[in-house]
Amino acid sequence: MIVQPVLVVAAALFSLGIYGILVRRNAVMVLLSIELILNSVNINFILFDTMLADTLMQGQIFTIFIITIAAAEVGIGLAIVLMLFRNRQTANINEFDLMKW
Amino acid sequence: MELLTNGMGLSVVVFFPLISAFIITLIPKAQEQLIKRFALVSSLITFVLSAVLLFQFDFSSADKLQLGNKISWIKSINANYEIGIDGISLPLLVLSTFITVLAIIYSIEHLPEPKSPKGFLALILVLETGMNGTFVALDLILFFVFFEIVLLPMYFMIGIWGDKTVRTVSGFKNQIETRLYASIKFFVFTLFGSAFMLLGFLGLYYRGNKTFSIPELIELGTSGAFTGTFATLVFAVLFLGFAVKVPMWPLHTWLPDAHTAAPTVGSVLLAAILLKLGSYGFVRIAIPILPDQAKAWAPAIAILSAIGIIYGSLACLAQTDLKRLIAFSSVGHMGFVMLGIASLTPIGINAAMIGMVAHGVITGLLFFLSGSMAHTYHTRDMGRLGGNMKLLPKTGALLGFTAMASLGLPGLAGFWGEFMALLGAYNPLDGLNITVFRTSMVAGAIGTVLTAGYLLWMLQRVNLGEPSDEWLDKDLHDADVYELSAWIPLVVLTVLIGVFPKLIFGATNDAVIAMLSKAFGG
Amino acid sequence: MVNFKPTVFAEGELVYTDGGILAEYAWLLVVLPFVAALVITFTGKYLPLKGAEVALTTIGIIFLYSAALMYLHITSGVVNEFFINVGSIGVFDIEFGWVVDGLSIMMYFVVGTVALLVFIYATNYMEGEIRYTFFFTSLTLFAGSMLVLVSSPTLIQILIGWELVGVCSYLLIGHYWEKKDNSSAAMKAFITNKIADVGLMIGIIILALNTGTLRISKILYQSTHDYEKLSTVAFVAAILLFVGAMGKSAQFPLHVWLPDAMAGPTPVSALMHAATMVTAGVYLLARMFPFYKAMAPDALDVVMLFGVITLLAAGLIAVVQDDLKKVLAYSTVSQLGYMVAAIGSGAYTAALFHLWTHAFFKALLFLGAGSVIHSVHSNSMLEMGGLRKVMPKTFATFIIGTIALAGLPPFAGFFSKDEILASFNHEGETTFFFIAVLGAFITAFYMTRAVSLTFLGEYRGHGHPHESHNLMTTPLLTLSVFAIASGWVNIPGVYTGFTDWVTTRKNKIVEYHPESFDLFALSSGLLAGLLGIALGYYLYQLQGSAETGDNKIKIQPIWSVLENKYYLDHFYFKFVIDPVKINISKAVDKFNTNVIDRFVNGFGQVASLMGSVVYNNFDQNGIDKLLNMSSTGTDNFGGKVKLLQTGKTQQYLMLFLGGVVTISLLILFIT
Amino acid sequence: MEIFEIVTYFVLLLLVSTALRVVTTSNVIHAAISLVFTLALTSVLFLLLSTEFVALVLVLVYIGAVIVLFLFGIMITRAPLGKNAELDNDKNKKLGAAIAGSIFFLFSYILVNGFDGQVVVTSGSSTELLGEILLSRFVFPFELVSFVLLAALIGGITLARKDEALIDEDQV
Repeated sequence: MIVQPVLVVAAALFSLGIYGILVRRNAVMVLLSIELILNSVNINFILFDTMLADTLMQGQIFTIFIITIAAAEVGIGLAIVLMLFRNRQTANINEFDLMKW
Repeated sequence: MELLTNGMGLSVVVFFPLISAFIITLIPKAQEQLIKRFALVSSLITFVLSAVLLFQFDFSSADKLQLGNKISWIKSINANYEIGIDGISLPLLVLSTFITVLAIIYSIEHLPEPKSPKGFLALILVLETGMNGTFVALDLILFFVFFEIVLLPMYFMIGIWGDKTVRTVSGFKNQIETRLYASIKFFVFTLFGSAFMLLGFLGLYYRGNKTFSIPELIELGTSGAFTGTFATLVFAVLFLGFAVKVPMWPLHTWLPDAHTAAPTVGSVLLAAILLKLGSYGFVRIAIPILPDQAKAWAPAIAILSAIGIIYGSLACLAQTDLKRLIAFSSVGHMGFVMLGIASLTPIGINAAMIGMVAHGVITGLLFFLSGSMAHTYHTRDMGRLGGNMKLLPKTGALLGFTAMASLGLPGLAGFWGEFMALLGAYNPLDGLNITVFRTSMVAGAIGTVLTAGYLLWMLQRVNLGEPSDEWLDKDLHDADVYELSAWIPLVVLTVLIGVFPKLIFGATNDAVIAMLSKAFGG
Repeated sequence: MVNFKPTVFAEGELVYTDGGILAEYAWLLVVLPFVAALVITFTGKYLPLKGAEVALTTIGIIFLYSAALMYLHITSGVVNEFFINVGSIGVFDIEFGWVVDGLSIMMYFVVGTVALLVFIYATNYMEGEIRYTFFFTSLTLFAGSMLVLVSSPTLIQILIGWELVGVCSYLLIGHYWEKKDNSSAAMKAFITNKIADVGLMIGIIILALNTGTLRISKILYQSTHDYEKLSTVAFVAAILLFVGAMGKSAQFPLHVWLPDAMAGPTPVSALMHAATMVTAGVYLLARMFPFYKAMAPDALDVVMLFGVITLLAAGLIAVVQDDLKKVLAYSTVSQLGYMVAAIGSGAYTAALFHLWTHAFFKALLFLGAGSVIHSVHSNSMLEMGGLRKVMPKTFATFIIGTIALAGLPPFAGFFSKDEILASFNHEGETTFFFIAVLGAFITAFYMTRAVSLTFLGEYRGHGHPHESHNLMTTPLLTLSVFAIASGWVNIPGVYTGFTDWVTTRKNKIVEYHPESFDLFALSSGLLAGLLGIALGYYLYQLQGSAETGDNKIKIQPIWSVLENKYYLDHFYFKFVIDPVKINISKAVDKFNTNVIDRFVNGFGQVASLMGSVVYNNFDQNGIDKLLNMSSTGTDNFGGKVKLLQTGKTQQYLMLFLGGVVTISLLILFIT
Repeated sequence: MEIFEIVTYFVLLLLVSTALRVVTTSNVIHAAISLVFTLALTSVLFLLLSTEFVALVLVLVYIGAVIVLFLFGIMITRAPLGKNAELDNDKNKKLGAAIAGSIFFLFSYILVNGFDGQVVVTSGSSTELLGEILLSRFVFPFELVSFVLLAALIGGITLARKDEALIDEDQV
């Protein structure tokens, strides 16, 4: 199996994630896009792991860790969004501009 | 006990106050009682430790440096952490830790405005580190560091807790707050001197095999390594550095201002210990390292001392400010110390040593008393005071006692310094100009009369007579238990040293003789 | 069992004993008063007699101890000295200690006796006075300091006792310090003594450094064995020591403090003038007598000269005084002149003998005067008169004292004065002999005058005088016994025990002892005394009354000169004290602030001026402008850039990623 | 072209299109559902690469847990269900697209150039080995991660928990 198409797809997933982060207004949607980015990274890890036939299987192990961390991240992220929503009655990240000059 | 003798004990005596000061800064400001208790306990521990060292000290070989250690410190310039004490530094070290305890006891209830025990007590402890360090340092750089550490706390003490009255200063158009003028003058004056001193140290370093170690430099100096113009210049700058601190006439003018402006405890420490750093420097560094130069300069030092004695006493007669009077009296008393040093004889330098301790105890007490009185009366103007014996009998009685001690009453500590200094000056080291020294001795003897004159006049104006009407309806508080517990030990010490001078001579005599025989041979 | 029996020693021609345990514990004499003073200070106020009992007990013990020593000495001659090393300085040993020999035992006894009686007297005299307890503290210290002085085996301890006595006198003279006059008198006493002490101090320094020791006995040994190093400085040292003695023993012209010292309570005056303080100078000269005799005979002439001047000058002033105590004070100065002159003439025993008798009768006179003053409440004799009727005991004892002072036999003063005159005669000092005789005449005259003005005639005062309490009259009576009998211990040809007492010393005393009465001296002295009394009685009783007597002898301008005490005080104040206190000290202070300080401040000013030049021209307009410009630029730029700070995370991210992408693309395709 | 490869390309194509839908759809629920598909397809891809354990984990963790979380999040934040024109920030769209496109271009360019002609040879199941390695060599990070999860758990609860008082107010 040729690796290039898979890599391109992973890059596409990454770019789409970036696009989502930049464009989406809803904070939940932004988190969703971050999952896309993580996923693209996972694909790359698995691909390279298989390709290099690493005896330590570090690619797979990293992927497992990433998935775990991603789960944690989502938990916390959503909780934060929830708090924000509760305080501001909106999940629109454009309205969270407390750091304005 | 091993720990005490290998330098650890000395190091703890030096640095324990610093650590305590640091810990004090960590205690919240609101917990004043804790801060005070902590400061007191840590100063007491330091004192007890120094007393333990006193017992560890081998008096039978007081001429040797003991309880010390040498650890490499700054390798690149061969500066070592070299410490140790001998009979010359031991009394001063113990005096320093002792006076600090008393200063802190006094501060517990009598903090100057603005009251801030945290800063004040921490500064006292930092000051103690500087003072103790100077007395144990045997490395020029270490000595210099400690010598300079002392400046900072004192600067802040005067500048923050000092006298806030506004006064005119000759030569300046604008009126200045006394404390600001005094603190800056003190700082700049001493820094001016010590900057030159550092130059001298560096000169010795480069000429003397690149070492800063005082014992090694003494070996070099006595074997004739420093000669000619170089040595003259080095002695001159060392003289400048130490003479400012002593202070010798005419470099004394920072002293009255600093003393007058400083808070009570500040002036006590200033008089009791800080002035001794200068004269100690002469005995520890300038004379043993550069004996020939010391001999060449001795007549000049003697003359300046004699001038200082007479001049200080006369200036005292003109003062109307109580604290300023006592400050000027320091000029006179330190003149005796320097006269003793200038004679370069065992008698003279022993006299200087006991004179230093005695001056520390007595003038310290005088400043305690005058500060407390200034606090009670809110004035230091002797024209307004009077009848103190009636208003504050305890303080007055102590003031009378201390004034007597200060004027050199035999049987009290002050006598030995004065009398022995004159004794030393009569027969200075062989080869010194006898006429100069005998003239200085007569001047010093006349100075004792003037000293008696101004102190008794001060007593008459402050202590005796009927109190003026302005005090009658005022509620004046006599010395409380904190003040008394800070003062009584000094009174006891004054009597003890006066009756039994061996307390000091026992330590200093051998060391002084050894130092001089090394420097001048035989 | 304690062994009191002393061991007998023989050293050269002298045979003496070491005094045994009594001598060994003689330090108690010195230490006890100081302990007592401490006890009184801290517990006195709570005791029933306000501390007086402690003082009395102490001084009682001292009296008994000294009496015991005296007895031992009379029976078996004690000479011993003890040393305690209190520190070594260079090669010098600083030693304290106590000496037990004839001279010191005599002094112990005098101090002990007079002090005991004065203390008893003072308990009543000072009753109800301010600072009663403190008075007894100082009085005890005073006695103690004198004992320190007379017990001293080393010069340094002499100096210590010397100045301690001075301080105690300061405390006692200034007892009523609420009045400025009194504190000034105290100061005057202290400072005058301090001036003299400079002499003593330098003298001691010279002696110590040239002999290498501070022990008196060693110095005296060296001086009698022609120690060469000493001979060159002996004269100077001797004169300097004498200057010290002049201060304490109130010799002309340093006597000015003594009459002013009358500002203190009368018991103080009695103690000071009889046993302590003023005798110190004589004691010092006596102690150092072998040195003077052997090494500095020239100095002895100077001593004699000053002594004679003093005895005459002070006696003359005494004539014109109206203050009873001042008459006695000048009389003391005059009598001290006798003692000093006697030492100067080489009559060691005579001087000490006069010291001995004088101590008793002068204490008697002072205490009598105190009794009078206590009842009349005035010092001025012009407000007294006729007191013989109301105060018979005081009168009787005062008369005894007067006769003793005037030198009529068989009273004490007769024998001692006669011995002094005899030694003048023996030494061939004819002029001085006659001056001394004249002095005796004057003494008798002014004492008669004083008695007349005080006790005879009619009462001129306002109060109601009364006889004093028994506590005051008992010491008077006791002292009158001494005033009569103390002279009998040294009657030439009959019993000369006193000579043996005081010459029993470690160092041999070489002097002239009259073996029998010198009839010429005796008759001229007696005649002078009688004439003086007769003239006084004639002027103040027969010719006129006590009131008018003075007018007969008011011969101007001598009277004014005497009344102004030879203008000596004026001279001191105008030319010494005021210039130093006011002009010179002010000048020094001005110099300090206007020259030195200005110089220092000038440094500061120059520095600040240079600073301002550098600051204004270089710093502010140069570097700072640049800096300021950069800061304004930054400010403007930031004002614009801050607009980017929208707080919107997406925008930030966008910018960030845009940057990253741009840079990456650039790296990728341009490099 | 073998069937295996055809399947792979097909999966990849689907993967991109579902991902595209995740970020472009204007319906929140659709986006979430699309993500489910994206992940599922990723899992398939992993299976194709014979890393079945990771594939399984992905399904279990992501689809089973994370997506559910997301759906909860969407509902609690009251995102408007159904089509919502305001879901996207139109101002950012062009720039975002440009940046995303550039990144895609950048990555693809580098990766395609860097891995030209490389192939993957799958070598069958490796789960047993993976388990051994994970619990021996990587046991410490493994434990560490469990702590991270615990922390996240506690953090999430703390953050999301309502104050008692607030609950009462809401109910009123």
